[in-house]
Amino acid sequence: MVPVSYYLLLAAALFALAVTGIFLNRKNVIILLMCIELMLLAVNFNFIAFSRMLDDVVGQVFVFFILTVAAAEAAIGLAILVVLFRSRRSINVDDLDTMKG
Amino acid sequence: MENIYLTIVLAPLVAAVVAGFLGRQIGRAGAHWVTILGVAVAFVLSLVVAKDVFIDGAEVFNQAVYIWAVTGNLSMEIGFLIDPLSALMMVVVTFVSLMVHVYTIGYMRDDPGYQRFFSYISLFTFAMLMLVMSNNFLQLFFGWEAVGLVSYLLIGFWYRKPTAIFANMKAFIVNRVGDFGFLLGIGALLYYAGSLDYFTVFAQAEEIQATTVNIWGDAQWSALTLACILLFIGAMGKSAQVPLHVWLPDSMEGPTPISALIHAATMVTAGIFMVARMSPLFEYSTAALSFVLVIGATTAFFMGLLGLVQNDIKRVVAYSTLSQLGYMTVALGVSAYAAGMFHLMTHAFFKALLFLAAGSVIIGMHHVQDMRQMGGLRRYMPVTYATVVIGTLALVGFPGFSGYFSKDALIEAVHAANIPGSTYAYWCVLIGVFITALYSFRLLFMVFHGEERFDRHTREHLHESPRVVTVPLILLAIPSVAIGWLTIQPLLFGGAFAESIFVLPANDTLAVVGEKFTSPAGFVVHGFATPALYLAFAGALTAWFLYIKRPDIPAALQERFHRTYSVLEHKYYFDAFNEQVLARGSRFFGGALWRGGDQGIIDGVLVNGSARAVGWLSGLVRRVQTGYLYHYAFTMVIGLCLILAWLLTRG
Amino acid sequence: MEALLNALPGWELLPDTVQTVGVIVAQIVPILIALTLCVAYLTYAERKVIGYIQNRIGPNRVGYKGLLQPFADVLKLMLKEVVIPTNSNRFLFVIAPLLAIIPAFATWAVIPFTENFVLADINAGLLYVLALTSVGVYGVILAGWASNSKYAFLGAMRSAAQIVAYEIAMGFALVGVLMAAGSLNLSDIVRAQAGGTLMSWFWLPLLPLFVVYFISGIAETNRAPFDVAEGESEIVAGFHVEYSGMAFAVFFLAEYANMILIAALTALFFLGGWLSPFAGLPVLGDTFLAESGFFWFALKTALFLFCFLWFRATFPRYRYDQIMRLGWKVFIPVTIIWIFVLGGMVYLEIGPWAR
Amino acid sequence: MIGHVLFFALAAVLLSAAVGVITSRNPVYSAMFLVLAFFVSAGLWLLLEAEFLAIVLVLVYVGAVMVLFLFVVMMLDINLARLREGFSRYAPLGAVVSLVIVALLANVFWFRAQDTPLMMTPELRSAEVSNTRELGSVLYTEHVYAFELAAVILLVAIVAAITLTMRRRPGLKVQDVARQVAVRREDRVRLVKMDADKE
Repeated sequence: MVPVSYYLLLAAALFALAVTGIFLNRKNVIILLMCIELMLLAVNFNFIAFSRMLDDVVGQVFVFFILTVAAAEAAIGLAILVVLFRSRRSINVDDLDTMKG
Repeated sequence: MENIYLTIVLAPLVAAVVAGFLGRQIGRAGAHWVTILGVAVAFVLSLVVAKDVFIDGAEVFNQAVYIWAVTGNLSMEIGFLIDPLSALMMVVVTFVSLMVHVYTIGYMRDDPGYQRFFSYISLFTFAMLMLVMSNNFLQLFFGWEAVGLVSYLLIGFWYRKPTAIFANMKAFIVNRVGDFGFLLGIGALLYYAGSLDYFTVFAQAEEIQATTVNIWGDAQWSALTLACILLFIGAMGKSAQVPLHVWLPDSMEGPTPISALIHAATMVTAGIFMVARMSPLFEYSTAALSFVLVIGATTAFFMGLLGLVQNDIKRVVAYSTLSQLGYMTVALGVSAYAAGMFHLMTHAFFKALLFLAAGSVIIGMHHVQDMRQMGGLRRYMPVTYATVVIGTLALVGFPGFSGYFSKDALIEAVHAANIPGSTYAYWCVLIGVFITALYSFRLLFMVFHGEERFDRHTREHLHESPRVVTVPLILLAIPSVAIGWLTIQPLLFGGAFAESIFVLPANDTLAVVGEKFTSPAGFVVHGFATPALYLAFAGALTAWFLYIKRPDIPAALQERFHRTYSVLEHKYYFDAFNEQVLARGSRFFGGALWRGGDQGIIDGVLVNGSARAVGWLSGLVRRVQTGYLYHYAFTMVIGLCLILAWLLTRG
Repeated sequence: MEALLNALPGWELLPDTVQTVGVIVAQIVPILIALTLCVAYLTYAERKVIGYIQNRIGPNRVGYKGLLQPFADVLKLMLKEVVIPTNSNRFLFVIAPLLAIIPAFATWAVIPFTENFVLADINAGLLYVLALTSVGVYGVILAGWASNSKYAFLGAMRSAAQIVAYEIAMGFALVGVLMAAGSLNLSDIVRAQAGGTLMSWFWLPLLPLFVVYFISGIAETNRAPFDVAEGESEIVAGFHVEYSGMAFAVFFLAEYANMILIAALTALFFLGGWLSPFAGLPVLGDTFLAESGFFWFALKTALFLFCFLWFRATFPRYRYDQIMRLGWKVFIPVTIIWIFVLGGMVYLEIGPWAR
Repeated sequence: MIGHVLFFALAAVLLSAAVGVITSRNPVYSAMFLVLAFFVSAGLWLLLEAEFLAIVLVLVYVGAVMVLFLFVVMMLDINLARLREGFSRYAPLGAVVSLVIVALLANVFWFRAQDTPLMMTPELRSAEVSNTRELGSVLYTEHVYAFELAAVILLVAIVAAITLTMRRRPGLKVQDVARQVAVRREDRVRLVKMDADKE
């Protein structure tokens, strides 16, 4: 088996990649959502790794809740996206600037 | 038994809710039936409980039925303490309430707020029962405030009448002053005893007595004295003791049944009941007892004097109530709690009787309340007249009537007492007897005897009140006559109150009285050897002389002593003082705070100023808001990096 | 199987890891082969059964009573050209059939054929089944999208929506099963039904779930009468309209493997898997009829497979919106209600699990 | 040994899949890479002996969430070229930021962790231990309120998603099954009695 630290490093790299993804695909809302999913995945890695290290199942319970909330978030996010697309024919972030003060 | 207790409390509540919220649906008859049924259930069950407690000698029930909240070691509960004291109160409250319910059917017949009225009085019964059955301070306070609320609602029952609104505001505000003291007292006890439960607190009375507290300067106060005086300030508000009595006469703006139920028989006696309930605390504090004694004696004497100059029939009875409450308080002050409770009970019956009879007169006179426009009514309203006579005799203490026993025992107890202030109190209550007789018979003579001073139109419509009015009068007249004879022995000397009233042997004035007591009849005979009886006769004779024999004398006296009369007329200027000094002072203070504090600092500087500052600042920050989602995301991520870096390089 | 391998010369000389892998492979291969054969003969059975129902004979030319017909079909499909449309997404177009068949086969890893024979006896077997069946939808979606054809795409969307919808009902039905069995392990679920005759199986106390599960299974495999996704009259042949030859054969294989899977799972969850319905009947003594075993599992699976064919021959096709209505507005509420009822039954200990 | 090989293989696939997600030209590919990433993560979680969560990850994410993503991606007619604008302009900034994050976290998880429990290898547990049972026994006792809250959140999400995307097109002909079923003969056929005309 592998030390816990390896998993944490892997999660850190995954998180950093997701952040980079936000920088790269800053105009595409769908990919932004996917990057958020990736970040949550990285976070979940940490929880599970620590749960394993401390031999405490509560970390996994937390992952369970994160999965739940992330699923809800994805559903609503995509619903908003669809509504947005219907009204603007675009999912480009640049077009979503009517809040600008 | 727990279910019975719950039913006693909840039946009036349910009735109140039904009558209040479904009043329109169930109609007028429905409203009075449901509330009368609720209160009747409570009354019958109270009788069951009383039988259980007094005759079968059941164990004291002290139990929480519901735990409302627990914080730390403090448990806030709803619980019942059923002992002789509360059982007695329950019977009195539910009986008078039942009578008033029935009476109200007649009195309020044409009122548009019929259902609302029934809902209120039922709610009052619930609140009062919660108060007397409570086993902890929190519930006591709840009942205390709830009866105050209902009292407020009922004084202002005719809310289109400006005087009624003024009166209920006054009652509410004056009671707030008392309640503030009461709450502080509860807080003090909670602080020192760490519990809200009666018995837990009582058990620590001596320890609290030993604790001292520094309030002002170097004087060391016993914590118990402090707490007791604060509690008693609450009682002063609710039981209308000087100087917080000012609301009670004005509360007569409410419908008469309310004056009978709340402002004579039950709610105003809550303070007396409370002090009796707290007897294990008060007993350890002679200072507090003296305070109680002096306040009570002052109230008993000076408020009685005011009754002499009133012309409104209800106000005379109201001042009489004040005076009698003073008597009860005096009894508490000399540790004759049982006598106080005894007088409370007898007073509840005969004063409710007098009020309801006054109401009956008012119905007959078509809502004329001025006694100067009455006279000779006994021919038109024989039943009312008879009951008023009984009530008056009971009130002045005619030998054998209920008031005689309670008042005489009380005066004897004061006579036997020797705590500071007892001499003053003795003279007050003794002369008070004379004054009581004077104003009581003045009322009797002015209303029912002498020449008829009303117009023809009134006379044509003048007749005896309907059955629903007279039956409660008769039913109340019976205990007014007999209850003293029947219960004096067990209540005062037979130890019926058992453990629920605690008296230190050194203070036990009733025991001194009891040494001479053989039987009720013996007590009556003994009464002829005391000055009180003769003073009462003298009062009655004086009244007869002034208002029947020589009706011109009172006017002459008024002319002669116009200065004294003016003082009495203006109720010792209490109202004027409150109005001019307290009310105006607080208005000025409030105005200053409003202009300076509210408008100047809070509105001007804090609210508008901060808004302006924010406006100015956001003018700058606006440039940062691009509206592009990813800019915010970038900022967040970069900020995250910075925080991480700071956290990691810091240590 | 392990004994067979041990008999091989020089087997002990190999490293442990290789030996373990060898044993596993030696177990997987026969299952796969058997499954493929089953699929082949399921097609034959389908044609025969429907033939007889429609008063025909069905295939009867190749081999004795047409028994070699499946092999002829396979041969034909293998020899046909695989056409890849020009504007299609080549990579996804190719892997889509694989994505369809892999879950269909992989699920068999946790299916207990008998008391002792199961490839991977994992604790969360039921979850595994759910997870893999839900992955199957990717093959459909990607095939439709990668074809770059309107018919294919429409068919893919329809069938994907349908699969996802009915998966929820199936999932809820399985929640009922696991509540009843108190375990996620498939073998344990079957064992929880043991102990009596067929009345102790879950089909009776979970009757609504049983019905919902099986019908949802039919809908999820896109079989008649829920086969609008490939409705010939509307959208030609659905998501695999552009596929031909071996690529089409793989989709075909996946569909039939899924049918067998659903039938087998229904048998496991509701009809007691390998358990004999006559267990404990004194009349039968210890003949094979009273014994639990693979025989019973196969029989039950075959029963459900027959139902698949029977339904196809009997029912007219549902309209698409009615299918969705049935899934979302009937089955899901029914399962949820029955789960509540089941909760009450478990709490009050009514039912076979009370033992 | 075999654990190391598995870990590094899976980790490599996971990171490549993540790179695929963020660099793919076509969102469908991104989604597929994300699916791959989830699958591999599930494998890694199995290595961490979190079997339940691994399977749930596949069930929920691969089976449901990503299907939803694919649906949306495929159904929306997106102008891909415009969305790719400025892709390379921000790449250096993104690379720098992510490198900083990795460096900082590596500092903690690696260089400072050398002698801490972080470097310890957790022991394998026996096959008897059921991760699902373990999780369930905590979830339904200690965290039952949070669990129910999560359920409520999901319910709200369902309702919200449906309300957001639901649209009634005007003039759409909808069939009302209940009314169809409830129809009676009198609603459709009217018998009219007429006197025969005399010619």
